[in-house]
Amino acid sequence: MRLAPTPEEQLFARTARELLAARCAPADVRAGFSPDRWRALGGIGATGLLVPEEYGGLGLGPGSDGHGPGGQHLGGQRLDEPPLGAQALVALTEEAGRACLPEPLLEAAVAAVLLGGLPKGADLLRGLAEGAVTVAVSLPAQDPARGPGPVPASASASVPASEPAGQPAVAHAAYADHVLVVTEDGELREAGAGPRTPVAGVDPNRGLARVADGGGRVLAREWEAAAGKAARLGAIGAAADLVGAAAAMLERTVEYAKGRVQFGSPIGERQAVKHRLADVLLAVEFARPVVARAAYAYDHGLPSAARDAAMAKVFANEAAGKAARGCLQVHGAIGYTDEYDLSLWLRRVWALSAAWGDSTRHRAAVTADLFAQDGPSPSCPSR
Amino acid sequence: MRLAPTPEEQLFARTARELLAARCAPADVRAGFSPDRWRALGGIGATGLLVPEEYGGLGLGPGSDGHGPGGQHLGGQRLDEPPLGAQALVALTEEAGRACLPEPLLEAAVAAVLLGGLPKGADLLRGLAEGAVTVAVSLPAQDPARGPGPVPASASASVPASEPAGQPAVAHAAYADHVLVVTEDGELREAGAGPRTPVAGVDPNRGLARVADGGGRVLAREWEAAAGKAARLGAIGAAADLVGAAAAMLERTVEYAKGRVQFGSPIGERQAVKHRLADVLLAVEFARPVVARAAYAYDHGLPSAARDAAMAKVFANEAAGKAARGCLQVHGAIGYTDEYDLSLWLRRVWALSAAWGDSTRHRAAVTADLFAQDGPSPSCPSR
Amino acid sequence: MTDLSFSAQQDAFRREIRDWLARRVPREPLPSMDTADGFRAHQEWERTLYEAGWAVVGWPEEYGGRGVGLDEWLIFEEEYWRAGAPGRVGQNGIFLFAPTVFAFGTDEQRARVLPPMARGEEVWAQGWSEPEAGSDLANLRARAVRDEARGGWRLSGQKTWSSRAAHAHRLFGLFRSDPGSRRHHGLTYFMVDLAAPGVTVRPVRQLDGEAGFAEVFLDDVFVADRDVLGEAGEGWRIAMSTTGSERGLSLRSPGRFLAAADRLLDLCRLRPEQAAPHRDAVADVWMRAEAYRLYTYRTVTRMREGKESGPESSLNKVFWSELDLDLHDIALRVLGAEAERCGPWLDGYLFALAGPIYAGTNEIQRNVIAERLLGLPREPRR
Amino acid sequence: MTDLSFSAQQDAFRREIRDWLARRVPREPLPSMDTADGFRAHQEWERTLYEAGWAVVGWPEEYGGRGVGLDEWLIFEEEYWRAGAPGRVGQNGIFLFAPTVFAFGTDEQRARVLPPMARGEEVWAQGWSEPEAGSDLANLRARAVRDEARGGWRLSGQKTWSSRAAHAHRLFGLFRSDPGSRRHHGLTYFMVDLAAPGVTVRPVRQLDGEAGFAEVFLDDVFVADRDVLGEAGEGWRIAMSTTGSERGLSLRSPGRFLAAADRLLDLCRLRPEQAAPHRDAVADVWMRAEAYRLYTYRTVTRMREGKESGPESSLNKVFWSELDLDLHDIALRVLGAEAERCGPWLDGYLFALAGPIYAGTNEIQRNVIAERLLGLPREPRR
Repeated sequence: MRLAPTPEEQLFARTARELLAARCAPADVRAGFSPDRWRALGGIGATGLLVPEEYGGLGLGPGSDGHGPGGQHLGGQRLDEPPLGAQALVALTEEAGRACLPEPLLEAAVAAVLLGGLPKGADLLRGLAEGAVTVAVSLPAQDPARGPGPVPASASASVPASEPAGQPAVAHAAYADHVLVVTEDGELREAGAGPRTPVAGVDPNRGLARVADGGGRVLAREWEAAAGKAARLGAIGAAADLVGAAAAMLERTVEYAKGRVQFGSPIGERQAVKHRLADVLLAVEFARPVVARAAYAYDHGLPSAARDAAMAKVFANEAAGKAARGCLQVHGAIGYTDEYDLSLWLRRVWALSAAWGDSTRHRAAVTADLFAQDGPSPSCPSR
Repeated sequence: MRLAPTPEEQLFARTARELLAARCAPADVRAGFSPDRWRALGGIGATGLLVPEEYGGLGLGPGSDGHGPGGQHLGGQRLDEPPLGAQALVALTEEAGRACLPEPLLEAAVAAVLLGGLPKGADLLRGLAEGAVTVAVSLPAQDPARGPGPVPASASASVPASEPAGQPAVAHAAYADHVLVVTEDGELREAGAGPRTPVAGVDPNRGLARVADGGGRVLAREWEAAAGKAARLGAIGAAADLVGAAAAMLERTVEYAKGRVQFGSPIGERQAVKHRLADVLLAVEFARPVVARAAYAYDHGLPSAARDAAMAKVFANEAAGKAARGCLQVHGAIGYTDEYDLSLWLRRVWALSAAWGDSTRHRAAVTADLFAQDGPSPSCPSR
Repeated sequence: MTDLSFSAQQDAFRREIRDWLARRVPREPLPSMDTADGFRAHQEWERTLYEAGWAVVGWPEEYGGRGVGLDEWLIFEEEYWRAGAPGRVGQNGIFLFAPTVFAFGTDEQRARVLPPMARGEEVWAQGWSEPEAGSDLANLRARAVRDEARGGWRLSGQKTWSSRAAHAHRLFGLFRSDPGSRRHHGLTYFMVDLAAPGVTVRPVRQLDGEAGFAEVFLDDVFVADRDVLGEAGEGWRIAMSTTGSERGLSLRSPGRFLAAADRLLDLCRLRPEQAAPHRDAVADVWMRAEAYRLYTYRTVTRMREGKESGPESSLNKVFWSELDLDLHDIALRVLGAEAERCGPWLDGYLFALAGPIYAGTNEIQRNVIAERLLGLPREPRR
Repeated sequence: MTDLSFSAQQDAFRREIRDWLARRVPREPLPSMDTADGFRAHQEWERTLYEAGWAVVGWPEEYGGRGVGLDEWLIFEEEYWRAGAPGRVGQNGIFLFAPTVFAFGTDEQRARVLPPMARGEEVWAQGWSEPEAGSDLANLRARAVRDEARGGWRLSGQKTWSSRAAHAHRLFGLFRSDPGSRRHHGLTYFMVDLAAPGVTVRPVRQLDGEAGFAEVFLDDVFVADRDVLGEAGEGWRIAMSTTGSERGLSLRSPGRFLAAADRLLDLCRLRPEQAAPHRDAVADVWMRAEAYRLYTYRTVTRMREGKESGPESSLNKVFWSELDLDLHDIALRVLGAEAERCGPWLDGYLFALAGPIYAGTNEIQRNVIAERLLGLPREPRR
């Protein structure tokens, strides 16, 4: 039994962190999507983690042992024990959250799962691995912990009455080069050239847009199983992103609380501030192993993998929500201004905790599993 | 519009408070039921608030204007505007909670509602009004906000499997002179001479006991409506008791926090303690008008009366629960000892928040009303 | 006796405002009051209110009000927010500043300041906070230097988080008029024309995307003696009466939260399946809105019967600000995946986030509750 | 690589303890360990554990253990609590004191103290708190005066909240051996025989009705030099290693909470209608128990790889104590009206209420987290 990042995984994360430290400062985040940064991320292998090696990716997806001879490892470095796909992904998306990265790194990984070994997807996969193209992904509303199934009535109800049915807003679709859609009847399509209508959202870097129905080409049919896996990977990757964002907000807020003097001493001396930030740290530190376990369970196909993914998103949502509320409150009015950098993470957290399944949906999945007729899925390890 | 105690109501409460200050100190509370104190409460009219005047009570129940010529008012004082029944009751039970009174004052009022004008109940009512006898009350499990109805399956499930069915523990039945039972099919009975088996509970002064089935005499049939009203009055009276208990714990804890020195200064200087106790005060102060409104709605038969009663119990449970948790934590280990007086109120609160409908049941009643097909009951005043 | 009914006159008052609102509330929401266009549209709405006698119902008739009591004010507010009427662009002036003018202003000042405020012509911004004086309001540094020759004062310094200042006409606030003074001594309460020479207003965008507040830089701005409120050096005492209003009853009437709670029920009825897991939580916030109403009734009763509202207003402020946040938080939970999209509930949530911060953070308020209501000892100060 | 599986040997170890427990755990719960009868019954159970080699699995074999690692200890604890085995009357000694004896004791002390502890023959009580030294542990006043003639010390003073002391045999704790010293200087770590002349033990009943702790009065109690642990005057440093254990990993293994969470699920299955409104809340606490397990796996991994467990143990303590309380709170909500009746869930709730208080209140722990993990400045002290 071992639950901690290996030196290899730490190197992996550090490589990404150094790149983002150089190229993704708050001013860069405000500028939004950057093709240069995306290509740089491609250069270190981050955009092609799960892309098969024959298409230029790292080939860390399941079914690959990560040791293929042609394997180009992160940052060009050869790792003895590269983490498997989801575990590599969470190391990266935690850094993306920490840096508030605008680009759709998570979507690239999800797209690689969706496209799998489909020959029709080869060009897109090659482009992703290079960081030459971006992709947005629209999955049918589903319970990510249960795998795909019929769309619940609540999903269609989530489209405001004034909007065209069947056109939910898709993240990053406002600018992505490609949009992959899994339809409600299980077709994997690449959206056609129809209009994409931007939709205002709390985080401008999410690039929400509605994608016109119809047109485009069908890449595969009966693709429900892959869509379910993709949704789970999305939830896990988003969870790690949220944990990274929460940690970044906490760090900034601690610095602020040390320096901000009111009533003759730093506000960070006072218990109300201390205990609130201690609670944020608690939430972050206890979410992290939960996310790590979900990634491990995904990579190894454990029986509890679906529930573990749901649990990871619940814990990450909770930690990030607590961080957002607590860090804003400790900052006071300055945190409430758009020009202060904290707002970048606040927006990210508010958006991402609603996306890839909100807490309500994921908690319901855990509840359903725990109260199932035949008992909960066995945890790993045996209990 | 006016929502505040009148000078008369304040006098009413003060009379009770003075009696209890003299006769219900913590050492007296530990000694449990006292026939002398009960008779003294009878002497000021507290045990016969809702007992009709012809039986020696104050006759503050609905249908009486409280001004009957023979009316003996609280503490022998003539009040120009005596509060109506439930409003008088909450003024008293708040004091009972504050003093941690062992005797079944609330049950006396509930019994008066149950017995109404029944000739068969005359002797019992006379005895209650004098403070000569005590009564315990067992009502069928029901949703107090909805009035009586079929016993939900959950109520029978609340009897542990190892115990005789239909014999829930009845508060104060271990020592009460009389036990009134409304059966599941709506009969009002006085329990017979069968054995009463004491049941251990968190608060020894609750005198829990199981009451043997059968025997006794039938006082009335088809008594569901009265039982429903009685349950609502019980919930409202218990709510006020809990608010009083919460206020008493808060006062004691403030004194403790002022005097307890750790790290060179009183713990009450620190924000963790301050903010926690501030939250208790918030809960208490916002619960009080909610309880007052429920009593008013009961007395005036407002359409929202059932929901208002449920809401009062939810708020009082919440306030008392917060007070118990917060005051214990501020005290630390000494609060955790049985010999320290705080424990008296802790036990009362834990017991009483589960009795007369716990928060789950009352919240469900409010929820059911708010989400009813035909919309929520109108609040008072018109909104 | 407790009496939760209203009189026949009050019921008639309720019907009158309800009918008027039903006819006059704009069908489409006005643009944000923190944009130039929206500001003008909101000023026009204030004028409409004024002409019908609804702008300042509690003020004396001579200043444009109806001279009604607190009960009627509560009724007005319940109906106003229930009808979904526009936010009040004049709110800072009407609710925070006007009570001070009534209490401390001269007749001349009242006549000059209040009517254009009531008509929506002059919108006032507050000038309390400074970069080093947020929660610690007594740490003010912006200064006022006596100009005997011109019969007034010259103000310099920086004010921050001044709501509405981006488009407002005038500012009220405190300046340090005694250069040797510390903390809450030596402060004077001024009214400043934001168009005066030496004033620079820098709008600051908020989380909701609009310039809801601004920084105001003052560089040797002349203010005549007639724009001093009360005595020089008495500013703190005077201002405290205003922040009392801000934290207390007036700024946040129960009507706002009752209306939001009812809209939340509507949302749940519209989306029953999404709402199902949240019904108990919805009932909880709905009950809290009701509790706030009842608590306010108690406060109003006490005020009518001559009790001062003192530190109790801190209880109020903590309660409504956390209720408002939770109300909107639950609405966003009901919305689920849609919660990240701009819309009224998201806007309301972002707005509500400011509640626990402004007008004295909730941390400060809990200190006040603990020290002044419970009697716990003051925090050690360095 | 992360690897959440266990080795074949570890699986075999799990099967062995699971089978043993299935056969040996008493069918009826033992009487409370804080009664005289229950204390004896629990001592006998410790002896049974010892004889099968399960009393102190992590200790070296020469002291009665199996010398296994942390993974096996976690497995043992998971199985132990899942089987509903009795509470450990020797817990204070085994988990809080023994690590200190291993680290600071002499060979003679280890040989003398540890085996009877492992066999359940000698039960140890802790002697930390005093009336004026609760959260502020360094404010100790109980004193040790040198008795050169007899080669030892004479102890006087009062210890409070000493768990198990009502029936225990010996006490470990700190005394002020340098009369001029202050705070955490000049303290010495002693082992005291509770049957020695001059010792008075006054049992104190707890909320759960039993004398779970006691006050210990010492009046000129002689303790020989061989019962000093480590160097005189070094007591604070030595004790901190023990409180580290208390707050950290060892006292509260995930097994306890995993077992309680599973019992909560069982309760819900037994009473589905009562549980229905609480299913999401049940899932939340169940997930928190799982998270505590995973977090502990991370801690164990780090310790195995040579990282010290320092202030991180405060995160642990806050998390498990609040989890334990919430687990039992929700069970009582499921029980509804029945919650006021004595039973295992009420007992568990009352027990859990002590969690946020002892071993350093959660307020102190959050200060530690904020100051030592986040680096926020220390509180001002008078």
